[in-house]
Amino acid sequence: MFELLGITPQGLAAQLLVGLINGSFYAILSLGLAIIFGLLNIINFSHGAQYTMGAFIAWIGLTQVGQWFGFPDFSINYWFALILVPLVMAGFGLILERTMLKRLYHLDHLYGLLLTFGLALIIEGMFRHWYGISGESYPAPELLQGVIPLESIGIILPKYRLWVVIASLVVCFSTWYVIERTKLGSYLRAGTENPKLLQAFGINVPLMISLAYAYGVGLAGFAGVLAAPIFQVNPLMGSNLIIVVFAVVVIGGMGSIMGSILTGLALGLIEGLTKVFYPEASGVVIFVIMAIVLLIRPAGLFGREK
Amino acid sequence: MSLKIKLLYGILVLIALLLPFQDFIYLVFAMKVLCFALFACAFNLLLGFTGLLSFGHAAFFGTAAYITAYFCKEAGLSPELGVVLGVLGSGILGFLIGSLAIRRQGIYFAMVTLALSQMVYFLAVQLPFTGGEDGIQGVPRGMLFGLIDLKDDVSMYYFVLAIFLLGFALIVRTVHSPFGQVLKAIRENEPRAVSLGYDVDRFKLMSFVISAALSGLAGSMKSLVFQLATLTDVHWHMSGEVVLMTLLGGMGTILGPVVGAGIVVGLQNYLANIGSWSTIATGFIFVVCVLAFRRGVVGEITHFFKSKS
Amino acid sequence: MALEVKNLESWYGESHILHGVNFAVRDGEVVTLLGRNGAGRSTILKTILGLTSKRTGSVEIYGNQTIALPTYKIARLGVGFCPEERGIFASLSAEENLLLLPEISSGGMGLDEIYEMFPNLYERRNSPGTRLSGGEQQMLAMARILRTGAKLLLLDEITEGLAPVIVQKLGEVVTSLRNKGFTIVLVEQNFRFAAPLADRHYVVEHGNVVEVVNQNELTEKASLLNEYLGV
Amino acid sequence: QTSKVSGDVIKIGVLTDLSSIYSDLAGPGAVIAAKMAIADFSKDGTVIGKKIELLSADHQNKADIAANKAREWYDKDGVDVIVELVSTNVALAVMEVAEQKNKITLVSGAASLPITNEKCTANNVHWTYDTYALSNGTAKAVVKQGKKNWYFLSADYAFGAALERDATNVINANGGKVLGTSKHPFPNSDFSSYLLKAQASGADVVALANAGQDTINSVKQASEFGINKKQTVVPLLMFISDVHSLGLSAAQGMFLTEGFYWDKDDKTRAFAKRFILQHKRMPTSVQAGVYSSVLAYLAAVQKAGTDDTQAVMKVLKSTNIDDGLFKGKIRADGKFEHDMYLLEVKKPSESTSPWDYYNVKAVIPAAEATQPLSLSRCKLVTNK
Amino acid sequence: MPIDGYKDLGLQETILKTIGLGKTFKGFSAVSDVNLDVTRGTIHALIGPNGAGKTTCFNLLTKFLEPSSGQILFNGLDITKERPAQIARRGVVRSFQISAVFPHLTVLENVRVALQRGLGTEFHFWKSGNSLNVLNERAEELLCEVGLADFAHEETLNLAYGRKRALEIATTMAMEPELMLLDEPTQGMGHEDVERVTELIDRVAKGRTILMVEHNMKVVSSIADRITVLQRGSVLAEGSYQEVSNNPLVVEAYMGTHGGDGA
Ligand SMILES: Nc1ncnc2c1ncn2[C@@H]1O[C@H](COP(=O)(O)OP(=O)(O)OP(=O)(O)O)[C@@H](O)[C@H]1O
Ligand SMILES: Nc1ncnc2c1ncn2[C@@H]1O[C@H](COP(=O)(O)OP(=O)(O)OP(=O)(O)O)[C@@H](O)[C@H]1O
Ligand SMILES: CC(C)C[C@H](N)C(=O)O
Ligand SMILES: [Mg+2]
Ligand SMILES: [Mg+2]
Repeated sequence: MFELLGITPQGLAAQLLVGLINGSFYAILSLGLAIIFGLLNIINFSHGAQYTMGAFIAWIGLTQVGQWFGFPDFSINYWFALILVPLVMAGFGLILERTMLKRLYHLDHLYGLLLTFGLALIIEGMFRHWYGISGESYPAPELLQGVIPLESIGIILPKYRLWVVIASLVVCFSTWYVIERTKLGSYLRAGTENPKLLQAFGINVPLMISLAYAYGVGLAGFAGVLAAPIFQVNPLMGSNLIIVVFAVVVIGGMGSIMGSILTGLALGLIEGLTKVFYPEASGVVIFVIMAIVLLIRPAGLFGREK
Repeated sequence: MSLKIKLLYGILVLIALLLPFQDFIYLVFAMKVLCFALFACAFNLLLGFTGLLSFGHAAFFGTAAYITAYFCKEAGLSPELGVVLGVLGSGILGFLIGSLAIRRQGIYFAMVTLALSQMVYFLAVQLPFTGGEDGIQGVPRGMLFGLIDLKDDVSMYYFVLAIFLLGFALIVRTVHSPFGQVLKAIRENEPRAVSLGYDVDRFKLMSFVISAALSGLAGSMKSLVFQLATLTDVHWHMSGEVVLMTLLGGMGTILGPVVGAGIVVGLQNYLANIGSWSTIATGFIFVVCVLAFRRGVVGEITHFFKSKS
Repeated sequence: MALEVKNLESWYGESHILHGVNFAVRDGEVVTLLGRNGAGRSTILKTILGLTSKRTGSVEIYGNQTIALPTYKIARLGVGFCPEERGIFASLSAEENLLLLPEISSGGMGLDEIYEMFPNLYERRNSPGTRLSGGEQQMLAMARILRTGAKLLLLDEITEGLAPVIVQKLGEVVTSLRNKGFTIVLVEQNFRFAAPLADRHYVVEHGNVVEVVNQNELTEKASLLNEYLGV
Repeated sequence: QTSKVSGDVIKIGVLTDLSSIYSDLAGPGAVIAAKMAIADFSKDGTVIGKKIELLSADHQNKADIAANKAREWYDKDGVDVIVELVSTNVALAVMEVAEQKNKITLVSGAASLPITNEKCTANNVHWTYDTYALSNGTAKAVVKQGKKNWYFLSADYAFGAALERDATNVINANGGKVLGTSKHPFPNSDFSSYLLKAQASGADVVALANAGQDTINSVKQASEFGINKKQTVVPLLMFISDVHSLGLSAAQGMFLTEGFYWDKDDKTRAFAKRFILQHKRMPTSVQAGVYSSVLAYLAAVQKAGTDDTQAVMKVLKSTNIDDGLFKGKIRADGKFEHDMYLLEVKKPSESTSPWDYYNVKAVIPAAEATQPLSLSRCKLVTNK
Repeated sequence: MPIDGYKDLGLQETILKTIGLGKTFKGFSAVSDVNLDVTRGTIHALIGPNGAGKTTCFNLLTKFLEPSSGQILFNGLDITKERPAQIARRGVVRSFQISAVFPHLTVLENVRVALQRGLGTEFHFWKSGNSLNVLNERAEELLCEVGLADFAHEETLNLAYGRKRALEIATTMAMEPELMLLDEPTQGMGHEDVERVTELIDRVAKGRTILMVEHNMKVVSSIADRITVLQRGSVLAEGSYQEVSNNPLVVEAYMGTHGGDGA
């Protein structure tokens, strides 16, 4: 059989598909980060923790809420959680923004990063304290359990993973459309640069900023729910991911919406291939790419040069 | 330097000198604080006085730690030579990373340094001589200049203290030197400095290399004090920690990083036993600091006295 | 009354800049604020829009008390602002900058009309905003508020860095705006430019209005102005 | 010349991972186990008339923090023995310090064979299990079932390598073959690429040479990709806490090797019942090992009549241990040689009560579960 | 072909010469085929409508931008390939359209930063800062010249705008430039300041050459010896103020009917 570097074409196709799945998580998380960075000038270090929180809330909804209120049979199912959790997270984001982040806008990026870093520690610590480190498992919804056996071409694809790719692509691209192709988008970009002035032109910038943060956090929550059935729901699931997602945002170009989506997907693929051909390096490949990109294109692949 | 400040420094040095004559503070703890204080000061030279936020300083700290540990253990080198090699190594690494990174600014500079230091981390995991996850353990402290046995914590302490004071003095001197003056000008208005004929990149690079080498000095000392070098030393958490120390103490202040290092190391030590609560507590401290004490401890104190007078 | 300012005080952080400013502009009038560098003229405009960190006193715009309103609501009362550093957005193209501002009320100029007025802008419309030359940015800053339909214009040093021909053109623009019934507060360094345009001149010094000069008093008070402004 | 008991008190330090990735399998539960051991040893908390004190600290799984704490404990707080020490790198670092300071370490959580092999020290006992035992339990049993072709997913660090190496030896020795290995970064959350490779390799067995969260995620994703249908997934190291969070439906049918299972006999059940009252979770083998090691240490102090390191070590190494949880003796290289159990995870339908997770498939006799001294590279053994 | 200028150095009439200088930004040509000839010892003004390419020209001359075409000769020497800092060290020093000072240094320190290069200790990080005090005298002299002597120890941040411009000129002079490039030095200044700065420029021009961009015709007419008018990136006219201001093309494109009495 025809083989390339010890791997069959079918195998390669499967690997690319799997890479794409990871890429969708990168895309959806880095999209949230990019929106927040773009508008608030804050590097939202707690993004990972908020993703974790999304997964945990979904799990709590499914298995715990009923008991809390004395109706052991009551539970919030996956589909419901997929809508509810992002909303809850957005509300949480709104509170954070109104009470804390708001005070940091006039300062260096650094402070936002430190504050959200602190928040991440608190959130992570709480879940660790309540639910331990090993985490909890969350079953995929009935509808999406099982695999799509494409054995003729040697690929077995879990239905759920396919759903993840579709769901996140839809969310990513509709977000992109709203931001880049509508008036709202130019407000967002202008607001990034000079929020005070934009206000003087009659735009409710504080509200816009709050909503943007809430939306970003909501996206993290959404990604959390999507991830819950794949990965163990555990307090560290986000912090392991977040550094990589930062790199994605930087490679894509900080604040560039399309950049973060495409780079997220592409890096998922590249990382997947690295895992096949040189697995030891899969942890570092993204950083190598980041260094190269920044040296060649300082503003990132899709970033605007200042 | 005003008289008052000289007096303050005098008292601090005196306290440091007398430290071994008590039982309350554990000497190894004090040495750890000194190592990290030096590290934070070196970092602050870059952040506070050159305006460059590096998110990859662990690379220098860790590289020197590994080099010193390796040569002292495997080649049986004396501690002073081990330290010199460590500093040299991190200085060269600083030159390499710096030459790439200083071409970028702001948040991108931070990210390039992070990326490059992740590669150093990767190398540390993969190269055989670092001992992977186990690190290099059981590094002998050896005989300083072939004379003083550093196995004894007290002599080791004085060695660390001397190195710290040397490094600290060098940093203070650098900040106020002609070189430091140009750095300050660059930080304030880079294009203007260029138009005055200063080759800005060379200044930034130089400052980067000095900072890297001194961070390396701190790392080398640390590996002797604890007699081990591990992945923790090159991990990005370490880079984050030094940012925290500097910020908490007050960036751009001379003494701030020292205080910050003291607080952070102390917290780590005393919060260590409460498990997940310690994470929560650290997070809480971050949040409170950023919201309420932004100038850092030393910065707030100076500000208080300034606004009173 | 389009704008009435009473006892206006204002701060940037700790520093107290305005100390009780009073003046009023009727509908359709053009007034200038004159003064030395640092007198506080720009600060008056910013304070009217609530852009300083703290303010007290009274500002009425078309009869609405605005002292406690957030900036964006003030703007929506029909205020157009052209700031002194021009405030062009770098991440938007020239045309996006132009189209950015929401229309506050009907009666704004159309895009064609604007490009006709400033042909430079048409030529550079797809460049990133801050890549325009200094003067082009100035034109853009002025042009974009004409689109919004705002009737009260606060203009801060609009002739700064412009070639004499363009300055002349701006003079014509202001005159025509005035004829269309706009109300304009002009902060100017360039007295020759401002003198023939305005109904009234207010002289600002150390955060206070220290003198009012009407159009018809210009000649008799020339020496006074000279003393204040060195004109 | 000096008092028989240093500092007039017996101090036991539990140095463990209280907050990081291994805090569920060791962590706070290990501290509770140590407390129980002290309470069980003497009602008034004394041994040879001296008070017993317990300290605990979090090493966050980092060798430097652990070494630092150990140094401080031995130097400043007068700690006599440090127990638990999950993670090989931590254990090795602390053993090094202990050797310098002439104090004792009793390792329970760390797994790698080198602890009593090339890196052995005279003042250390490796209590609960090691990679040799794991391989000789699970790997041997599976090869003997006729599943000869293996593919490894190994965590890319010392422990993963050690486990892979030991298991490979066993596989080769029993006529099996290793077809390939994927080294994954540690920690890692997505295993799908590696699993696909394992699937493509056509091996009978996909062996997991990793631990904790990594194992859980690999097992979970293996079942998601349907790998467990055609191939056998074998976690070389898995604790009951892992099975608990994985859930039986994903874990059912897997083989694993443990040094302790709470539901083995009346004595273990009695211990477990008391433990769960305090900790809300069943003891893991590591936690049980901590209990056993503290108990044995106190007994040795009593017997020696002093806390002098050499004297205590001598007693420890010359006394048979049988506390109801573990039974065996400590060898010259510091390995506590005892039986291990080959367990099979129950199907959800077989499980009748909470934490009823395993069928005991076989008892692996101590001799088989421990590397023979003749192969040892420990300096204490080879020098003789 | 680079011209070998060493031969008649010192006698050289022309201090700065550009040959066919051009710059395009993504197809838009901001400056094209500009041939400038700046005579030693003169004040040469560069004027032109907005967007004509004046600032871009400055950026090219000081290499803040890379020319797309053409050559720059300074004292007959081809400096087209040199780096910005190098050019500054040759004696071509610029000021900025937007005021450029070091805000958190004192006024004296601002000037000292420029003088410091002369000591050659700029990389000496081990030397005491006090070693710079030898420069204070010269710095104070320079401040005196621009009328800032009383503000020497003020933090620059607190200076009024006009004074910042004066400081900038003092700093530029500290470089002992042969050629000073000033970009709209009077922009945004009150009348008194404009007059003071105009006078100042006239004064410091002694023994130097100045190339300036300026929209204020009063300033240009009173001090400029020679004027080049740019339009759409190319030279429209050149000559004395009289010649230029009577050129109908210039009047139409730039001066307007009021002539140059902008301020
Ligand atoms: N953002 C700010 N923070 C603190 N002080 C400020 C700020 N902006 C202006 N000032 C100070 O307020 C005073 C008035 O400034 P303002 O800009 O209103 O002056 P102006 O009359 O417009 O003069 P100019 O001709 O310089 O624009 C000045 O002393 C100035 O230093
Ligand atoms: N970096 C750039 N990218 C794209 N276009 C540019 C850039 N810099 C300048 N331009 C364009 O080049 C032309 C010349 O600009 P320049 O700044 O040199 O004008 P100027 O003569 O200084 O005008 P002003 O008097 O208004 O300051 C302008 O049309 C401007 O839009
Ligand atoms: C499974 C873990 C408790 C073992 C640990 N990873 C070690 O290195 O020994
Ligand atoms: Mg102003
Ligand atoms: Mg210009």
